[in-house]
Amino acid sequence: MGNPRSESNKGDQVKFQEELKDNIRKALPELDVVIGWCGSFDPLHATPHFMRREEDIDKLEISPLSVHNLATYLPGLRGKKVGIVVKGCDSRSVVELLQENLINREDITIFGFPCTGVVDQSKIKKALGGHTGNIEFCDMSESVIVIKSEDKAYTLPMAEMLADKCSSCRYPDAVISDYFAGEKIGNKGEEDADYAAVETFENLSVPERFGYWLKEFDRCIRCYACRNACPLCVCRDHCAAESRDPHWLSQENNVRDKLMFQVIHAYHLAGRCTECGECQRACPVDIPVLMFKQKMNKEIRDTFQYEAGVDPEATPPLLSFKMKEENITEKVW
Amino acid sequence: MPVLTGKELRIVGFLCNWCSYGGADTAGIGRFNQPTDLRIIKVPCSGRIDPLFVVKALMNGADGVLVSGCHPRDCHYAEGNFYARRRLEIMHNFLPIIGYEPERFEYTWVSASEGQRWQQVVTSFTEQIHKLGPAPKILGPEASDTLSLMQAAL
Amino acid sequence: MDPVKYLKSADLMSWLEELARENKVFAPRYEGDAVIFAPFDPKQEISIKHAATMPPKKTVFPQSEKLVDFTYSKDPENLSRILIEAKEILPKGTTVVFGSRPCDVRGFTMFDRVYLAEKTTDVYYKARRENTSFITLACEKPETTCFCHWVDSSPSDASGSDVLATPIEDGYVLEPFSEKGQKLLTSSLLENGERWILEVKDVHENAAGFLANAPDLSQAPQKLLDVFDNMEFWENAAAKCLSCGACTYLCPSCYCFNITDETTGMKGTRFRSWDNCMSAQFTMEASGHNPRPTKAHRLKNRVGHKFSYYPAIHDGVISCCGCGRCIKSCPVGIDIREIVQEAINHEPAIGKE
Amino acid sequence: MKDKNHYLPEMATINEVIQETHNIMTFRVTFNDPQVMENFTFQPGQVGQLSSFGTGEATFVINSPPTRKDYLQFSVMRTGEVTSKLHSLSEGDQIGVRAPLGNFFPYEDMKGKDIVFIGGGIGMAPLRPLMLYMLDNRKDYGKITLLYGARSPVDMAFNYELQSWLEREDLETHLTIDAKYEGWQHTVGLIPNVLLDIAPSSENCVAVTCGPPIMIKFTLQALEKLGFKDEQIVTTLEKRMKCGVGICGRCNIGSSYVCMDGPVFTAAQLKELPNEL
Repeated sequence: MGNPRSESNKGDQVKFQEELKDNIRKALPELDVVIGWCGSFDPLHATPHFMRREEDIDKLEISPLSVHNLATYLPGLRGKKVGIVVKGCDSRSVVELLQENLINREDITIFGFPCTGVVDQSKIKKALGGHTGNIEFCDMSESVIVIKSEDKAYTLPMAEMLADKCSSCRYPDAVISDYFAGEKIGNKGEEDADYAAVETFENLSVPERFGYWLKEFDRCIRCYACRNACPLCVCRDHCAAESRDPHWLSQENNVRDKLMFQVIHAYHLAGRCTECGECQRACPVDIPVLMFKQKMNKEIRDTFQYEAGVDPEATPPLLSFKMKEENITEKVW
Repeated sequence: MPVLTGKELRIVGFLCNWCSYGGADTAGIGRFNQPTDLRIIKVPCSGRIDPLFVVKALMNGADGVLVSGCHPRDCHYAEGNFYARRRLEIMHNFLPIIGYEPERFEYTWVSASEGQRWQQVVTSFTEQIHKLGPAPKILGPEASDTLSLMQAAL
Repeated sequence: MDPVKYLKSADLMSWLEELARENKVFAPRYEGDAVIFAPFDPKQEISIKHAATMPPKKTVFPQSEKLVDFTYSKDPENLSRILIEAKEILPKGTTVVFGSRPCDVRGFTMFDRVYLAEKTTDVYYKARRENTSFITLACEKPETTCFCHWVDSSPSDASGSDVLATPIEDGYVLEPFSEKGQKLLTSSLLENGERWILEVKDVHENAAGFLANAPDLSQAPQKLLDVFDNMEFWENAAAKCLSCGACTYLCPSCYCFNITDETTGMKGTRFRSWDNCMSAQFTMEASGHNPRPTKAHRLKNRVGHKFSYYPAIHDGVISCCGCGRCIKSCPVGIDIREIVQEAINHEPAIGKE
Repeated sequence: MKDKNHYLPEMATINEVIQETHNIMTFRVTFNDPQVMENFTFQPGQVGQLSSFGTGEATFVINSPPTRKDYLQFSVMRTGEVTSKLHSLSEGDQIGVRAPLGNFFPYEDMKGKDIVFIGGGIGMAPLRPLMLYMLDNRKDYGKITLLYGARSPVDMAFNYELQSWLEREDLETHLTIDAKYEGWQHTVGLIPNVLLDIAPSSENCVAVTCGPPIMIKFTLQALEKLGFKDEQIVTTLEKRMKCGVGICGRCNIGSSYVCMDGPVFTAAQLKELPNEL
């Protein structure tokens, strides 16, 4: 595991960020809005940043805090000329949206940059003893995050604070872009995706697995942040979760419907999910909801040798078939 | 008349209208002995089966789910079962992550004339489910309703 | 009021066990990486160092609750006729919540004005509210996202609470604030705490001292109405909103709900469940018309309700307790403080409304 | 004293079902408990929530006049889940009723004045109880005019009483449809235009109107042209509702709740509210 990173230092980060800003400055006059990131309520958080005027560009900040997948906003802005800053993983969502004709290529301007990974806030929280409510200072380099919280200074190894998807990332550079600021790191799509965590979980006994999900989903509040943060949950206001006819789910607060919804989400993403992890990141009660989607992707890979979000022209496997399926062995009775 | 001794389990069968439902009918007319755990729901085509039906059935108390359609190349709608095969195969393999044995769900093809094959499929699937025993059940709105009983059973 | 009591930290779990004998006790504990109010279990550690991820809203206003159970049956006199019996399901039992924070419980005082209104008293809410006691922990240090001092509260506000517990060295000073609270403080584990009163004052003042000056929100109700028709303002404010329900469901003062029927066979239940004004379905009419069709309209209503419409009909009280969970837990970092301040500072363009 | 459970519907029986149009049905219902029926009072313009248990509740105006003591009448247009379910019910079926809810038409303040009713489509239903109440107390009011319009004759509800309304000498009735229709003997034209043709005097007059949003918009403009002031125009609103008692939080317009402060508003009151219909 692990992504051999370019030994660029902070200076390079600043350099490509300036280049990126120049790119946006050039393109903005033709665009309604460019979406990037900027600082948020404390030094440890960033927030999506909608740039409409030139002066908005100054606030743009690219850092390991740029966690949000901004592709989520694209279908809602259809019809507008939109610029979007993408990490490698985010760009794969853009590819999916293009593939599904949910956005028009000519309306979208994509700004790429070499992504060295984003943090997992829960990991930082754990490293800080379960509390990130009083962050006074935060600075990051390639190798460490320095945080001051409640008069205590922490120096955390960046590699350990990165989101899981980043430590096994195979697409650090945008797979599709109109502008690319900085030096590409190099994508490695031909390497196998890492599903070790899924496999470990599958080795548990049936009651252990079933019980695990019941326990985890018990605290679900059905806010559907997982769904709304998902760039590929494109039904938006017409989701099966709230439909009365068909009546997939009840409104009762019960663990069955919460679990069922996650299966619905995973299945509706079969062959579409790019594992950007927004569902899990958005969950306000930290339920590990990404694993269902990883499992689905693993099955799609094993059965159809297909990976979503790489080729805008590809046909997703569940929208096609072969008379003879090489990797499906039917049961003999 | 249950072929299998012991308590009946709940098996839900989704059968396509054109082949498998006919096959089951043929088995019935031929008076082939079959276990009675299966409850059949007729659908227009195996391509009509949303694989989520399978999970919904299991979560609502089924111990096994069987889908049966026309043989490949024999679909009344030409290619419904080809799409179904891909979807159902994926769901079959997905089940373990939730905590269901994949063997609780099978899909197969039975034509309207294959009464004998239908008997074979039902009997063998029913045996398979009985071997697994009852599926994990969700017993109340809160996780603790189920977990406390699961722990007691372990 | 009865004298102030003192509880040694070492006796906390035993005290909660005592309380759990006659009440359902909820206390915050880790579930995964989140801190949730869960039924007290002496075998599991509680987590009270910081405010919980979720407020204890569900203890009085459950995520879903049964309003009415109904059954269908055939009329024995006339078999073609279906009879329906509908029965109200009222909550029973007493609950004690330990480890709530001042903001968490103050949220219920905003519920109270609505749910306990004289002519439209909500019997379900009333039953739970009356039978639930809150032992609230005063905050020692507010977080970055805390702004209780903006909304006429403080880290040691006891409004809505029955007992205020202030952590001091090796223990807690427990002050009763209601009759219910007094009744909770009868255990032999508790000693007289009068001698700690000055320390308590110090803790409270110290916590309040961390909070910077609060902006004046007295203009907020009118200013928010002034920008009501300025959709550009709201579209900018809502641009990054995902329309999820994290902010509303984690909010101690958000009280909107949905009512839905769920049936199996001849039986069914009418449920009340949390609802989310940020969702398009919230106001969607059967005809397809939606008075709040976009997320900008909906965010406007959410902010407007808390800082303008509610104060207008409830003696100027802002329906926000300043806990900051909507900021902290928002997947995209929307900051309600910014929106309110921007509305207050918004200068209407000349010649434009 | 025990508080009333506002969420628990009173059980009632459907006594009569009238198919008004292809998508509107009228239900006449009686509470199962005779005591409840006897003590039930309401004011014209108030609404009720009808329950089909298992499907849900929806809000409808009680459109029988308060002077009718033997039943409550609701007219239901089929649009969504609950209304579709209600349309499947027939005589003898049980439903739940939560009523009366909301405010009512200020009929006391209207005494001694001329009244113009302007109803479009199903919007006639809320006007009906007030008009029938006024006809029952005819001497208290001045000239009463009714302008009732629908898309076509087959979309016109209350067909069975239109003739008697036309024949009454103390009521001036105008019926109109949107487009020409074979056999139609009354006016053809959109309600706002017909209203301008009828041109009722705004002098000491109150206009009461209800109908689809687009009709209301132009009707208000027409009334303004005719010299009606906002205080002289009364309308009744519709919103998605759940609780009906001002708690659940979805029918608000700013700080007013349509279920409690409405559904009846004067145009003057509406102008005071934020623009969110």
